Amino acid sequence: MKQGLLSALFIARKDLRTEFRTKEALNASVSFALVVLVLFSFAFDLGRDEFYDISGGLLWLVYVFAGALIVNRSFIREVPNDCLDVLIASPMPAWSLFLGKVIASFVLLMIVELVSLPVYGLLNNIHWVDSFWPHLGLMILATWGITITGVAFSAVTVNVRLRELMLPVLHYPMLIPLLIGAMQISTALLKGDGGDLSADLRLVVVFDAMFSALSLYLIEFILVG
Amino acid sequence: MDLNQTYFFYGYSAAWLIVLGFILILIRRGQQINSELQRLKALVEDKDK
Amino acid sequence: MRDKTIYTLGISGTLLLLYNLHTILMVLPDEAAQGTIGKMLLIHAPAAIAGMTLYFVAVAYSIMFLKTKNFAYDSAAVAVIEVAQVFTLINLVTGSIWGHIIWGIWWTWDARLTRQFMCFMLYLGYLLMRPALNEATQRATISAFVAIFAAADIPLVWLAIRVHDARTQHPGPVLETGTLDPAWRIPFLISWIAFMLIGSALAMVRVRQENARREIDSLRRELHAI
Amino acid sequence: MSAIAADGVWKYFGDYPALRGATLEAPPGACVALLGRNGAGKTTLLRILANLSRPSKGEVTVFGESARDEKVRAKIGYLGHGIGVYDDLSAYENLILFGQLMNVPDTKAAAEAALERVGLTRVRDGFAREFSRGMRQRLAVARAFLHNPEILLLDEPFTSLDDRAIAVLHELLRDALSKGATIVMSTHQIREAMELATQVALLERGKIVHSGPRTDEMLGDPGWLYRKYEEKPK
Repeated sequence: MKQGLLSALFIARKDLRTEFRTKEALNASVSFALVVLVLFSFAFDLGRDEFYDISGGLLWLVYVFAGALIVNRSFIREVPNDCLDVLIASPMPAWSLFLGKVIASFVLLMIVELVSLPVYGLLNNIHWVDSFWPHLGLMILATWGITITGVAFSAVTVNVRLRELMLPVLHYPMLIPLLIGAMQISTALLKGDGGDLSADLRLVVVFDAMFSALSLYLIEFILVG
Repeated sequence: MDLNQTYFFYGYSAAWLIVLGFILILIRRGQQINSELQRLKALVEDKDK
Repeated sequence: MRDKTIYTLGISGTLLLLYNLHTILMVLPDEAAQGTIGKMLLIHAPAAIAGMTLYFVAVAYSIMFLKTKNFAYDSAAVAVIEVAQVFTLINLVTGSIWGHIIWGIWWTWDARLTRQFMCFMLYLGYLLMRPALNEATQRATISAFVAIFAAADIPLVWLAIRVHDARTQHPGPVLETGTLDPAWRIPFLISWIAFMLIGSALAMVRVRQENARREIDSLRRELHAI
Repeated sequence: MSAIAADGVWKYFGDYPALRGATLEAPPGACVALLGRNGAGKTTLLRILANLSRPSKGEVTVFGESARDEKVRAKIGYLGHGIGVYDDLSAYENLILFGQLMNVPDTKAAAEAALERVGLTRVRDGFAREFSRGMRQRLAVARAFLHNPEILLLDEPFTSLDDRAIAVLHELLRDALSKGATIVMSTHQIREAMELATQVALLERGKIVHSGPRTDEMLGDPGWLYRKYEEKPK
């Protein structure tokens, strides 16, 4: 168990190091998020108060689109030179390889989110500073859900033809409960009206717990044919 | 017939048509699969010799 | 033998459906509040229930495949999911037509409409992904994985929508609330049984095709090996 | 006890049996050359031995223990078709990573030693993507030998190597054999393999049809075994 967690950290560090060297996924994802943000301001010509009503929804749309670019790379990184074979043949269990990849994608997506949040606030005149800390908590929870399911599907689609197209087709419908919860909480936080968010929060947490358990348990079947 | 009944009729026909459409898809796919199977079987037999 | 079973199931299902159509059209009076269109219920709701039943049958097959690696379960799972998609589509289309008359709109983001639509989308991904995988064992394993994920997601979709179902226009589920007119119960049940019979026949045809497809994959490998 | 053994291994891809009850035993210190035509199942068998794929039926044991055991995998070195190193990591970083994953006690020393052995010490901080084809292959060889595996599984090791890499690999293999390691390798380069091999196994249509010590006949005439089995119809 301890060795497995350690191996997961090695994998995560390797993924992050190669990503920071090439910045392939990161650059694409950040610039994509920024383009979407600019497009939103054209698509929704709303007053300030009206914009607040949909602010959480738009924010999570940006995040989930950016996330697709990040998780897509996760297992594809191992395809050149057949590196995946070497990782699977090593003594670490399949779940720790998977967990390492999830951690790396999680960190990358969090970076993209933290970069786009101030830009989002700036462009749309949204106050995000006051609610930053609870919002960060929500981002951590929901981003975990996005990455763990996303990386699981990345593992699934790594051998599929047209994998770049297949991944969102499988991933987005699955994310809907998580996104509904996260969007509601975000909107409430940005607007600054508390209300009872426990049901939404529970939804996000249950999603995280359930899919973390399922994917860590089932990933062995996928990786070792 | 008023609109209410017309749409009732549409609804029931839609249900039947969807099932029928699926059956047609099944038949067409079945034919494709069969011809592919025959083609490959012939190829394998030829190559075996 | 298999042929006979398929025909028996299919024909008896169709006959039941025709008999039921007769009851619905000739015997049952119009619904008091909604008129004739209210009878849409007798095809709309059974289709939804049949679809849901089959989705959960499919996840059982998928789990069985992962446990046993027996391809019979994989074929059964994909067959059942495809048929379930057909029923969910019937449910969505009849619901939409019904809604056009009663609510005046084709579609509304009502709780249960959204749920059915989401189920449809979840399994559409499953069906789209399958042909993109060349190797049968991999295809079956990955499909089982996706099917289990999708099934695990359904209760969450349910929950998510329940949290925010302020806009629902749908009447409560007729079976749970017991508001179904006793005279309607039998035709309702018959519809469901007929759907399940026709569904089983179609699924059996689909299972055969899936088996044939695996044989094709196997022949391709053999050709490659010779 | 065999160092690595496959006992009645079947592997289905869908309905197609790529392996049909293959049984292979490699005693400790042996070098088994796994021969067979394309599509006979060599790669499939090696992947199963390396735990990259699960047998549908049958079992693989390593020193009597089930190969599914994670500790057992640390004893195995695998060199497949791909080189299995990351282009965006330096040679040294690559080896450190694999050393950590393989639970090598002193990763740094092991990485340095491995670089030394394949003659890449001077370019240890160069990225794998900047290397020439031959250097990349030597790095792959260093990676496979990094943890001094007791069992080496090599899938067509000589096929894509350049001359220098072949020489390096030969030397490493001989060295490993002298230290008592066990080697199973599939190959088309029969002449090269025969020099090292102590045992020869012929895989045909998913079955081991011949398995035994390498004889001098084979060394002199590499096609001998194939001809012997082509003559009698199965």
